[in-house]
Amino acid sequence: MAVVREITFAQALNEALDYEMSKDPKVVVMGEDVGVYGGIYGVTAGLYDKYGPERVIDTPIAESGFVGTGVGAAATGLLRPVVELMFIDFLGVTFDQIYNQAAKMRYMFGGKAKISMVLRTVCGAGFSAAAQHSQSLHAIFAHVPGLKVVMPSTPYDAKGLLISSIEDDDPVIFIEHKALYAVKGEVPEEPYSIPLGEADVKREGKDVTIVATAAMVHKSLEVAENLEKDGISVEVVDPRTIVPLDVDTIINSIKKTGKLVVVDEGYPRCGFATDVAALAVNKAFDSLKAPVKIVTPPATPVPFSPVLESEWIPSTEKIEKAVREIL
Amino acid sequence: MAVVREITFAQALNEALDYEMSKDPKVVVMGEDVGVYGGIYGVTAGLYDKYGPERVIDTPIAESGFVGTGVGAAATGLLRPVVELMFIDFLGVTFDQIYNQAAKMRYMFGGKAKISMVLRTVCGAGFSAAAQHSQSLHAIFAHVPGLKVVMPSTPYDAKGLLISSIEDDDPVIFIEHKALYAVKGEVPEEPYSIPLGEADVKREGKDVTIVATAAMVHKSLEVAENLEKDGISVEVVDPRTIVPLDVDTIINSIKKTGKLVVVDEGYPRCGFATDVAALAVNKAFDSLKAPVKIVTPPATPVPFSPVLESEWIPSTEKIEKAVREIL
Amino acid sequence: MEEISKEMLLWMYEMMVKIREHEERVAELFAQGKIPGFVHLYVGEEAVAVGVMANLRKEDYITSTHRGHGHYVAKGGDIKASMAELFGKKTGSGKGKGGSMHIADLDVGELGANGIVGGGIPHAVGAGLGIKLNGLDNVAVAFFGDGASNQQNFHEGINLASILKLPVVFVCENNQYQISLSYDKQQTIKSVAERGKAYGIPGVSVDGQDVLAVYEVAKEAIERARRGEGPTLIEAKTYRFRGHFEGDPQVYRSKEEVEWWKKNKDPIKLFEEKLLEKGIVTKEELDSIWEKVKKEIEEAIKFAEESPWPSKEEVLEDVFSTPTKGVLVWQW
Amino acid sequence: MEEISKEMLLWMYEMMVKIREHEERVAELFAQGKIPGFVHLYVGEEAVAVGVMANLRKEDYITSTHRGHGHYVAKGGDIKASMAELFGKKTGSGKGKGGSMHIADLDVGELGANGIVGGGIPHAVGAGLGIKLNGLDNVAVAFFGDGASNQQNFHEGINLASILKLPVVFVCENNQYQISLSYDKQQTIKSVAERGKAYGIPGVSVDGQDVLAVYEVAKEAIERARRGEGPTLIEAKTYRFRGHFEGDPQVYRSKEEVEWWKKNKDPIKLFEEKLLEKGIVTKEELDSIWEKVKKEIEEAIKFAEESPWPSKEEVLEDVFSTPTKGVLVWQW
Ligand SMILES: Cc1ncc(C[n+]2csc(CCOP(=O)(O)OP(=O)(O)O)c2C)c(N)n1
Ligand SMILES: Cc1ncc(C[n+]2csc(CCOP(=O)(O)OP(=O)(O)O)c2C)c(N)n1
Ligand SMILES: [Mg+2]
Ligand SMILES: [Mg+2]
Repeated sequence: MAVVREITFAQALNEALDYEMSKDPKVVVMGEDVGVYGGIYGVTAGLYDKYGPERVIDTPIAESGFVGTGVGAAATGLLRPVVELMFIDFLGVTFDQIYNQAAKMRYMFGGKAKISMVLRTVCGAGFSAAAQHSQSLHAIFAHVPGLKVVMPSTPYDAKGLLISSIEDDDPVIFIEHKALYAVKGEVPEEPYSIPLGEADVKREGKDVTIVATAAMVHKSLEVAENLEKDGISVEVVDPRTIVPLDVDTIINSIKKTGKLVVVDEGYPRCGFATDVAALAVNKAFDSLKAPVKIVTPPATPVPFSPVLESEWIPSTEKIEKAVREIL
Repeated sequence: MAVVREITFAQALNEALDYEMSKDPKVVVMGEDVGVYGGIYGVTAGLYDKYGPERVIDTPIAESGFVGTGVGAAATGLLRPVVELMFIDFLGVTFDQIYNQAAKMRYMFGGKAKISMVLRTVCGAGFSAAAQHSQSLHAIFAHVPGLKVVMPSTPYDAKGLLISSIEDDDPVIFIEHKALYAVKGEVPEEPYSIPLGEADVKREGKDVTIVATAAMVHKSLEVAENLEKDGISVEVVDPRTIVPLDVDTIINSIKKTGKLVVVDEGYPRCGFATDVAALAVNKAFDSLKAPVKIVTPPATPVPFSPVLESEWIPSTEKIEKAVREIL
Repeated sequence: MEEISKEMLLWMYEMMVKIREHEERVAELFAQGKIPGFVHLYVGEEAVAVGVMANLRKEDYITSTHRGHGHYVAKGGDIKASMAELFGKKTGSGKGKGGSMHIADLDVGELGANGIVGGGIPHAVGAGLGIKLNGLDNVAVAFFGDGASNQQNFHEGINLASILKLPVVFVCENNQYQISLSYDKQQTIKSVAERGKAYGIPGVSVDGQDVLAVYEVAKEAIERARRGEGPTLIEAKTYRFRGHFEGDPQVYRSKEEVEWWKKNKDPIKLFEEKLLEKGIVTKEELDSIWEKVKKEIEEAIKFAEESPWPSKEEVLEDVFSTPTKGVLVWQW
Repeated sequence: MEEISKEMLLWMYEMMVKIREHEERVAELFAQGKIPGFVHLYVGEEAVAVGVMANLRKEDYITSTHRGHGHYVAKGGDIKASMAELFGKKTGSGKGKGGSMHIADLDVGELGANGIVGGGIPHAVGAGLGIKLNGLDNVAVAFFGDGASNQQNFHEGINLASILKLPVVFVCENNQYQISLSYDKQQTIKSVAERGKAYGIPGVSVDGQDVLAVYEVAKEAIERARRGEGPTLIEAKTYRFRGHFEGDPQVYRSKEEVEWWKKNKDPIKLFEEKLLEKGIVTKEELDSIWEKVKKEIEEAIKFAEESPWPSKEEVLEDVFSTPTKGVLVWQW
């Protein structure tokens, strides 16, 4: 019986990329420092040596240009680009190519275009990288119809979801939280895929549902474990993909527990947390036994100083407090 | 006794611009076709002749460049730019200058910068302008902390809110729905200001609260009038500013009626409608007597064909249906 | 001109006429309220699309603009499908979802008009990358306006094509206006072609009203690209005979200026004169081309008029291509 | 050199030393874990900031980059405030909210470092517009890297400054790398200065390791701007002696290359040699400058170390400047 290896989140992603590149010559990787450097977080390490500069393309700082290049290449069907946006915070210099071009082409052309492109990018606070390198902007992508938005929380999910994303014929925004890169977990060596649109109940429980994303899944699990000692049973649902969203799994959990806390590192206004709360009050109103609690950062930019940043990021204390308030 | 004039929404905006330019030489207008052409919707008409090419600047197609120019000019305190982005749909080519620069500078610099800049822009469907010229993207601006977001529905509000916005020391995104430009209403000749962050109850009622924005305010009022014939009393709340949001007025209305329908032309996921729904289930849970209903377009790009577009835009029928479902 | 086959010369003439006739009829249909939305017509600029496209194969790619009908027609796009699209009909190239600003015909390498100025430029670069990595000898041509040459995608796109040495030709249609802003207020240089120097690629300016001149310049650039020698920037000086969009009051230019161009620089008239002068064709041959083209356009209009509207349910279709578990369309 | 006053020469020397000393100490403090986040150091590039800033007044504006400490110091920014900011302390220039990538000192016209490559370029254009419309004779200088010159704001910003004839000088610090991508893989031209041609403005390339050469070139450009003759693009060829950020493994360049630059092209050493050779200063004078600067830096560090942390509540402050009715900060 094979023992399943433990590898990091970053290694799991690297395996998915390597597998797809080895399988399909149309898959190319582009972005800043993805080649010789191997990606500033090491996710593309080794690919340049293995697949060469034609398929692992180091680009100048021209995000609109190279994301648009990916879109055009995908539209022709000649390539399946995996484009890296070094930080999600940089979406502002290339956003048009994402939400007006990649996201809308298929619809505008009456279903005749396939934009098989993945935009890999990095989100998250916790490293004193300050206001322009620490954001979690998944809600902006999710707002715009036409994009699939993936946000894994474990190495296992990361590998399976990245394989699915690259094989998907629609534009996928694949968001990696920087605090997760070093997290280790069991990951099979062979390739496998996890369908987009399937949430994962990371922990079953019956008193309250926590819906949490990316790094917040781990904090929520920690809180759930703590609360178990007090006899409180918390269910933790990880949507894994923001679009499509597995509404059934979320609603079923709320119907079971009657209580909902949403934990998300995105900004609070018009964010993913409000999205789930609205879903609950629209689709599970009769089951709800308490106000929906939302745990997000405050509506401020991300501060630099560690003292301020740790106050800004949703903490296990704040999550626990929110759960207790509606028990 | 003076009879109050009726003028259009576009004229009301023009008066506000003219007043501010005449009062404060630091106020300048920049954008594409704002000069000789008077703005493609005529909002800046006459300003070029009155204030000249130095203060009414026709720019090349370089939105990131000229929005950034506005940000820099505001940061020095030497000017108070009113920058026009011809369609809100174009935010993608200049978004970085808005959400990473204008919105965050004050915070990042520890409160030492004042970015007194208004970005005027045009939203809304209904003219077969298709997927890249018909969007309502206010939620994206509202998501990002540091921006004030204004969305008037009447000529009166338009003038008072634009004056407040130009006099405000923070970056303001001022969003004008194209279906409203020709709408007429009573507007005093003298200047006046409406504080940012004050909702307006456009119609009082007791059975159900509709929170609606921009053009949807008018449709909601139409529905309210219709329903009155059946003895149903609808309260219509127009937030007027998305950020800051007048939570008190909204929550008080929900507490009174116990029922909420949110009507918004923005996309459904992570939008302003979910934002208000989440607010309700968090802050007025005990008063809620029914599921919160949301009336928005579907999660698709805006279609071109009039047949499809009129299905896409929230209709009075759909609003009425939503209200009746929770009565 | 001597080296160009009569067949090709007639093809160029026919295409220019087809674009002209297409646009004049669209203007009428728009005025009659049959075509909704924004339309930006290509009248006066026909020689640019045609002179370039005369050098392209079906397998080559182009990216177009808001002023895209001419590119579509000249690249061989199905004009029934595009006409139906302009009307918003179900049989349209985009099933009525796109309209004038989003017409595309992927089957002939037309990667789409674009409502975002400059938005299509990097798509041509992407097509060029695909061509190169697949070892093909096709090319991609990006069309865009003078206004677009001040936009980010011009800069970022051309630089990328230059460093990656991609088979892409950048064709700037300098019609001297960005809506109301004249070219001399957009740039302090005399020709967009000068910007080639910024990217280490050839920059050539050509009279965009002379289809043969455009043809020659494009031929060289396209052959260069096919040989793997990298991109070229072409500026074609041209002029739009109509408003920026239909309904434009055109306060920013004089009637005289417009009339001068129509009288002295009509690309079809100029080409016609040349063809007749050199005795390559007869007036009758040209007339029969006009007749043929008119018939074609009328058939397309008839097709569009008679086509059904899309059904309301279709609004929800064509967002994603792959079936996925979970909610794709939010339904409250 | 002869026309430059001794006072100015010593100012230049002192500023270069101050930047060097600042950066070396920051590197140590970062390694010790006292400075969190990302830091991008300016060691090796000192002559660029100093040669330019020697021509500026307090009322002139600059915009800076992620590699911004040198600009801040040379523009006369308060280094106690910036050092405290690097530590994340309450007394920092940004009250601990910004950190290295967002240091600013508006009191001396330093409009801010920037975490977005190219992000600050249009801000300098805006400052130039403000200067011009207010009838002042100040200037604005945008600093940015070679990598930034491929980014949208370079293109859009410079073109705007050119057509509006604004008093802005664009200074490209071509340190030959964009993180790992060498300059020859970013562009097919030999110098960023060639891009001036695309905007009809002068483009000048200068040895960025020679502070006097930078001074002369900047002087001309800045005087030109003050006279209302419009913008100039300067490329200063330079080199960063340390990694892109602290902690960079630098796999993309050889140790030998770095050593060659340190040995042969250290801007401080080169200037020192010149000053001594011409007999303008004595070794003792220079030594005393080092002493003075070291003391200053140590004082700033002491100030930073002893300063209090911000309080947690401060996270909610400084988002907006004007009091407003309604909810500014969402509280669930
Ligand atoms: C990014 C962007 N900015 C502004 C517009 C509005 N707009 C549409 S066409 C146009 C002028 C385009 O000028 P040019 O590129 O010269 O093309 P032309 O219309 O002359 O063919 C403008 C400003 C747009 N569609 N996209
Ligand atoms: C728009 C954007 N893209 C990418 C980055 C990530 N990044 C930070 S610095 C840098 C390299 C900048 O190179 P250059 O402009 O030459 O400046 P240098 O670091 O060499 O001083 C990159 C790619 C960023 N901060 N902003
Ligand atoms: Mg033009
Ligand atoms: Mg560099």
